[in-house]
Amino acid sequence: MELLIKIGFVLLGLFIILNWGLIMAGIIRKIIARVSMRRGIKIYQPYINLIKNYSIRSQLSHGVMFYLGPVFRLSGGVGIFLFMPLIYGSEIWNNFSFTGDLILIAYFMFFGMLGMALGAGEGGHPYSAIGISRGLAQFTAIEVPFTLALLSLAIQYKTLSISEIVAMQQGGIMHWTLFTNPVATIAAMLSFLGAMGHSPFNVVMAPQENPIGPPTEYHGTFLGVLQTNRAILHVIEAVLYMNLFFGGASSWLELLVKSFFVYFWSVFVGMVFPRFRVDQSIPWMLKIPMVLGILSIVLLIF
Amino acid sequence: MKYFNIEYISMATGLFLFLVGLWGIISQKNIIKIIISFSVLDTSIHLILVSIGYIRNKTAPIIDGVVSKTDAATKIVDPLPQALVLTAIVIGVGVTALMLTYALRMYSENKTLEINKYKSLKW
Amino acid sequence: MIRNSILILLIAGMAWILFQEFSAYHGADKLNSISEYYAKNAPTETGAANLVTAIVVTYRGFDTLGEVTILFLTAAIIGFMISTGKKTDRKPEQSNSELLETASNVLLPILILVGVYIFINGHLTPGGGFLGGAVLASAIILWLMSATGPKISHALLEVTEAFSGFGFVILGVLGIVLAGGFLDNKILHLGTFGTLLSAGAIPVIYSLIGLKVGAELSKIIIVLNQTQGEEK
Amino acid sequence: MVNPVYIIAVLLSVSFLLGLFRKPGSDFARLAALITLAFPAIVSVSWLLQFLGEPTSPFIIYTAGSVPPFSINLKMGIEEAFLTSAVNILGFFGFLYLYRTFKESGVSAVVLFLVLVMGLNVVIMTRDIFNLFVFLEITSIALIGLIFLKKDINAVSAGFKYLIAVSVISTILLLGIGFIYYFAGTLNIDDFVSKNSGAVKGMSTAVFLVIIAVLLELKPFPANGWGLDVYQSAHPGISAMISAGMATASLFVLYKILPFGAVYWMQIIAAVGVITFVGSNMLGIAQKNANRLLGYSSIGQIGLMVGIIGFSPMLGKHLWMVFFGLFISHFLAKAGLFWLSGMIGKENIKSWSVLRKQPLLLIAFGVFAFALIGFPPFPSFFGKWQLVMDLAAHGQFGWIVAILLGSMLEGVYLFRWLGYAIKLDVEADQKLDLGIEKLIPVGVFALMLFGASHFAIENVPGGLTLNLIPVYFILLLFVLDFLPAKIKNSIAILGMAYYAWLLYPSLQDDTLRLVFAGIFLVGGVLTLFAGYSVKGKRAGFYPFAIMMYAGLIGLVEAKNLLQFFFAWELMTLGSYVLIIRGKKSLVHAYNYMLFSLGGAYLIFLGMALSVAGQHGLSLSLLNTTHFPGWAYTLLAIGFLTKTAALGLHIWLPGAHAEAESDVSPMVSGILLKGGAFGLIVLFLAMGAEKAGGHPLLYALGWLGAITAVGGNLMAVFQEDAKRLLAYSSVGNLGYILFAFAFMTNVGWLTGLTYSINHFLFKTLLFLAIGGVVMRVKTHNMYEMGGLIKRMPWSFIAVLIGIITLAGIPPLSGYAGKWLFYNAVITKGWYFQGAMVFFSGTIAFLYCFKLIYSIFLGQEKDKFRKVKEVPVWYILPQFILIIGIMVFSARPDLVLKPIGALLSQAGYFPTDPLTWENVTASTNLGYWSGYKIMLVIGVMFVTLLTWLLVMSRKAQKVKQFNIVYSGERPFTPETTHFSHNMFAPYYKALGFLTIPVVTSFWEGVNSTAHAFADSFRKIYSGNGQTYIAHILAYIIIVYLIIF
Repeated sequence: MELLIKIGFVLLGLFIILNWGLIMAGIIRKIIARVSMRRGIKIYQPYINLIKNYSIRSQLSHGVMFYLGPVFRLSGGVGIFLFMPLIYGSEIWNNFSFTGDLILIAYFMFFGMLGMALGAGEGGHPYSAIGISRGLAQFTAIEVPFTLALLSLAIQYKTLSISEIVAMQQGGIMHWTLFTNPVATIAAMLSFLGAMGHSPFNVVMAPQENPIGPPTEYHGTFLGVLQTNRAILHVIEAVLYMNLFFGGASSWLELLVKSFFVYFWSVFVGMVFPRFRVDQSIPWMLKIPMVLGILSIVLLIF
Repeated sequence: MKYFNIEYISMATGLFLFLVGLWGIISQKNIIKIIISFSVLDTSIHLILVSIGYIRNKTAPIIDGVVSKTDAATKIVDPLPQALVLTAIVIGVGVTALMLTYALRMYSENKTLEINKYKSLKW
Repeated sequence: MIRNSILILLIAGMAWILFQEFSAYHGADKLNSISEYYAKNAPTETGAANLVTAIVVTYRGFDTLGEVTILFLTAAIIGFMISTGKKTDRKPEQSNSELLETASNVLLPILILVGVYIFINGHLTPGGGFLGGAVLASAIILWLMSATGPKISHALLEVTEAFSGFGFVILGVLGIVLAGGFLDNKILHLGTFGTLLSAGAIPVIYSLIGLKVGAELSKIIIVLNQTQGEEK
Repeated sequence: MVNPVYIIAVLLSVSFLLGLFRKPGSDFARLAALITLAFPAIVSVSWLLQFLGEPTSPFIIYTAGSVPPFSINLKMGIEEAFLTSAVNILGFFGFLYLYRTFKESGVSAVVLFLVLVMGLNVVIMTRDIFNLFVFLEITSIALIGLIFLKKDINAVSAGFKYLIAVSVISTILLLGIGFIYYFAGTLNIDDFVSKNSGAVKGMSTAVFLVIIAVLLELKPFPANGWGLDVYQSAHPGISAMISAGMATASLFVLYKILPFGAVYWMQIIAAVGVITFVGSNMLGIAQKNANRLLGYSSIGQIGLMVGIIGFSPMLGKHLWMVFFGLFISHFLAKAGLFWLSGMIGKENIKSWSVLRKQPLLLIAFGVFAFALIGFPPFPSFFGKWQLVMDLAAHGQFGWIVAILLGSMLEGVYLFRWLGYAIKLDVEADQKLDLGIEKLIPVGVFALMLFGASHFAIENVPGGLTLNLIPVYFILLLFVLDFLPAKIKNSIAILGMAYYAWLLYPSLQDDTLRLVFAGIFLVGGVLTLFAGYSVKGKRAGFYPFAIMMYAGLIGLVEAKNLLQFFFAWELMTLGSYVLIIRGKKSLVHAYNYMLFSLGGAYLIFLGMALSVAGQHGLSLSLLNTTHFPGWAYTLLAIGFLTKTAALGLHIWLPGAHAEAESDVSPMVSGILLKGGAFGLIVLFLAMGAEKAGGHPLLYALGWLGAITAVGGNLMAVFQEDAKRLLAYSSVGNLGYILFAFAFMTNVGWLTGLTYSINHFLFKTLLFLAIGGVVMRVKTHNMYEMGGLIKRMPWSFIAVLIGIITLAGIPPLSGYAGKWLFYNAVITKGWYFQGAMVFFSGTIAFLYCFKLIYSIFLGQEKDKFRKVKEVPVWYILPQFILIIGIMVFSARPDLVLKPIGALLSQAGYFPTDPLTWENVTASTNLGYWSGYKIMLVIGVMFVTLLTWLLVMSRKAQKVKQFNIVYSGERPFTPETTHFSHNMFAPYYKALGFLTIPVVTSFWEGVNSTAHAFADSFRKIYSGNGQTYIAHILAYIIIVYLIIF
């Protein structure tokens, strides 16, 4: 019985996150447009897209894996959501985080990527493969500073459980990792830029492939699924960083606000900086952010 | 001056001949000369063995008018080395003959007796 | 030049080693224990007046067997190697001088006689099988050089060679069967000391050795002789 | 008992009488000689049997009815009985081998041969030093005569050189004998020893002359050019007599006269021997002429035995066991090899490939080669083992190193040679000379090696503790090799299953070993299943497959060092032959063997170090060793050659990639764990917790991390599917090494989880990819593509495999990752940890490349017809998948008991990992494989159904129905983005994959060869130079001694 209740709350949480993701996407697009002197889309445009895609009739499939790709992708997003504690101190809003800790989430991110990669792969479009190869290549580098930051946290808090990490940041803004362990935070936030796939790390979805890459192979319902996932994923990744570095959230409002600003950080940088090529972005990631990550650990050991 | 006793002289000669033989073997290029040097070497050994067996002013180890069964022990030189020399000589003869035969074969094959012309096998 | 100096160095080194021996060598003034034993007991044990013979044929008879074998081997190898050349029944290039012809006719029997005498008396007088054999062989040489008289029959040589050697071994084995061990000469009665028919099997063995040596040497000579004229 | 003197009498009288049958090619003479030669063999063997029966005092043969020292006497003790038996048997078969040759050569050669055998007998038996001289002369002369069996000028000139050299040597010997008589007044060896007056100056020089002469007869390096020339040019049948027979006699002579010298002579003789062993083998590696190479090898081996005689004070009562082991192997193997070369009749070792026309001969060659190197179960293995152990007990580590170096060099050329024989294609014009009279000796000697092995096992200390059941099973499979593959496969599977069933009770409560036993046996059975898809006989596959598995399981069972090393070598041998079966495997198998050999010798040395100064052989000696630093380092490096740590890894990719489809999983998924297990044994011996801060462990940790990154990075840039997997194995073994180096409870759990996972997914992947490769006949991934439609099952297998490999939840790979983090953080190796994590993300790249390039993307026209891989490949794959699933859902089943064992058995007392039912938790974090799986499963299904609902009628489209900016691609090749997929990544990080290691090892190799090639120029071929060598050698040794 209480399992059903639990599931009910989880679905509710998912629904909130999804909507917030869509709205936030709208807002961000609006901001971007305004910054570049355009009028931009309506805030609710993402909803329209979503509905339109789900209701498109014609759907083409290149095969089983192609069909399963989006499922994997969405499972990735939803999965991370499921393993993520949302609201500090509330039993009901920490989803299934009891099944695993930070490491689980860190590695479950691969799940969706893999599925997407395979699906797009069976699509048979060379540019899909190109995009994927770039994405993966870049990802390996992006993960390094993030991991170092995680280790640094683990040393700092002697735990890998997100809820406990959040718990330890309670009691005033000065307890946030942002201030207790700034170096690690910076390293992590730099890798966050990569994780969100905005400029300068968006060569994966770069325009010259974009119109003919996966999003066009996948259309209709498939695209809808992918958009759903993107909405969820962006928010939940922001939530992850919020939990780790910005004291988590003790209420939905706090969560929404914090996640917005965390997410906005990537957009902000993206607006300012031009795009990296893969062979530029990897060395960059392995320079400043990695050094910072190492530094954060060194500082903690000695 | 003991070194002028016969056994020293023969021993010294033997050893000297030994060196002569060796020198010949490693320095002479002609196979026949090498073989000759070898028989010099061989002979030197015989000489050495004999002088090893020699005992000052004693006679040949044969029981006859001079030496009687009873006082043989005091009158004769050591018979054993002589027996050895006998064997050694025969062996030397055999080996020398063998060398000559080989030389013969080698000559009939390559028409030369220069040892350093036979270097087809090496390394 | 360098080569020679190296060789000189080597010889010098050997000289140094040999000098150690020479410096340690100081003649001898009495028999050592073993030879003394021979001097005392050999005559009675073997019945041979010639101690060297006693040693060569009995005490160290095994060595003698070995050296006979070596001669035999040499002969065999030479035959083996030369026989691959063409078999020329030798024709004298030029007819020999009158002198040689007659001299050999006279000398041949005497030489043979001397040879046989030497090895039959090996146990009494200096000499023995090997000297006797050598003399026999020299007779053969003479025979070859002066192409008079009947040709040497290879068959005879080979039979002599084979059976003299065989006999030697058999006598040795008889030693085990009848007497104290391999090559023991007491298989025959020692007889009275100093007479011809004494010293047990020694005269017999020495005669066999003599024949064997003679046969082997002459064989070597004959074979080598065949190659004459090939090289020209 | 027949009086041994009859041997001489009979041989002599017959050879005298044979002089009567001069007519060339008279069959009677040959037949008579053959029968005659049987007689001495029978006599000496009967003596040997009697002595073995009940040890009686030796039988003395007096001559001339008088007693020594006055007359010559012979002795027939157990040593003489053994050696004369060897010589006479060799005589008989050697004659048989030459039977047809003697027909042309005529009776003289026959006589020479008889006399030769006779002489050897006397040389062995006589106790009189002058008599010794006489009969040494006889044997030499007889040999020189026999050299002329081959009438070409080379043989003749070689014979002449030999003759001169031997004559000079024997003159020196005679000189020595003369002075010995002068100073000691006797010629009888025993008499001399009893009243040894070595004090006198001249005396010692005289003794020196005798001993050096005998040593020179044994052709010490480098004064042995004359011997080499004869080995090369003589008729192989005669070379066999020289190498086996003559050496036997001379060695025993050395042994007899040894008591003459003072004790410190032993050192010199040992030095002479070992230097010869190393030097001769060193020069051998540059040699291409078969007979001359055999010459080098013979001289080396004889040198080793001289060394053993020199070591006799240290060997004590083991002397004869050690000598027997090495001697009999050399004796049988070298004779056999010379005979083989006679049947091949070509000079270059490359032309030995002709042996493939006659598989039995090839096997014989293999047997001889392995026996020479000293692989189990051959006697030389035990000989070397005991030798090294005893040397170690006396702290003679320098000698041990030298001996192992020599053996290594020997391996360099022997395995190159064996490889040529197995792999090179047969030259057209070539044929084998297969007379029955030639086949019999080779066969008999090969078989006798096995008999000798049995004898050696019984006599080596600890030999009886060896578990020989698997060995017999292997032999059985050799016998059954004529059966069709399917039957043999079933036999093998049943055998292994039965053995597992036998073994289980003994390991039940030792979970650590049980895991590895499971990997080896279960894995073995699974991989063997694939063998059912092979048609035909598959000759020679099963014995070696089983040999490998027997070795692996032997490692697990091993209770003492001998068992462990025995198993280790067995494993190496089997895997080598398995690997070399691959089409292009010649060079790779060679590299594998060289690295394994080097590793094995390092392990050997390490064991010797750890045993030194202790009693027994038990594994626990590693724990109490007096030289921990060295021993552990050597052992560790040794094991790392098998786990292919970076720097020692270059053999792996080729070996695993080019192996047959079902061999790759064996050698990659399973064999590598042998090395891992070795490390476990080592680390446990190092004393668990207290070794925590060990610098070696720290270094190994870093090495593991670097290996992980390097291996995975190199895998990313491969186009060859199997190479990619091979490099990934390098990386994964890096993880494992890293994890075990933690020396903490969690660390070891991590290591074990990695091991189990790597076994599961790498076997799975190699089976799947191997199957695909077998179907599409290419290794290049970019030539494949779109195969998912043709091989859906393989696709699923690979998908599961890579998910596990990448450590993505919910599959068991994640278990490893999670444990890994706990281990890293508790241990505090953060940076190494970060590196390993980095390598994990890199693994993700090649995982994608693998599955995408092969199964997804554009299907090629030429592969539209290929079928799914055979069911015998699919079946084990899915068993493995089930394994993965179970292990993912219930890791506690395995990890809980192991964790308990590690803590209770006192290895790692603190066990931070706690389980409540399926949830594992440390004070850092927690994870519940079962629940994760549940959540993800439910979610996945829900979303799938949702998508199915949303898009009910998705229509399948054609291959090229893709948006392509208004154009459509024309060929799949141009549309399949796969070749050089990660070019930008290479631009970024490629500099890390420059093959410095490879070039380093190539440098080592070429240097060694260059050195050998230049140094062997001292054998100028000039007879006089050789004499000069001899004199120089005498002088130098003299100066060293005095």
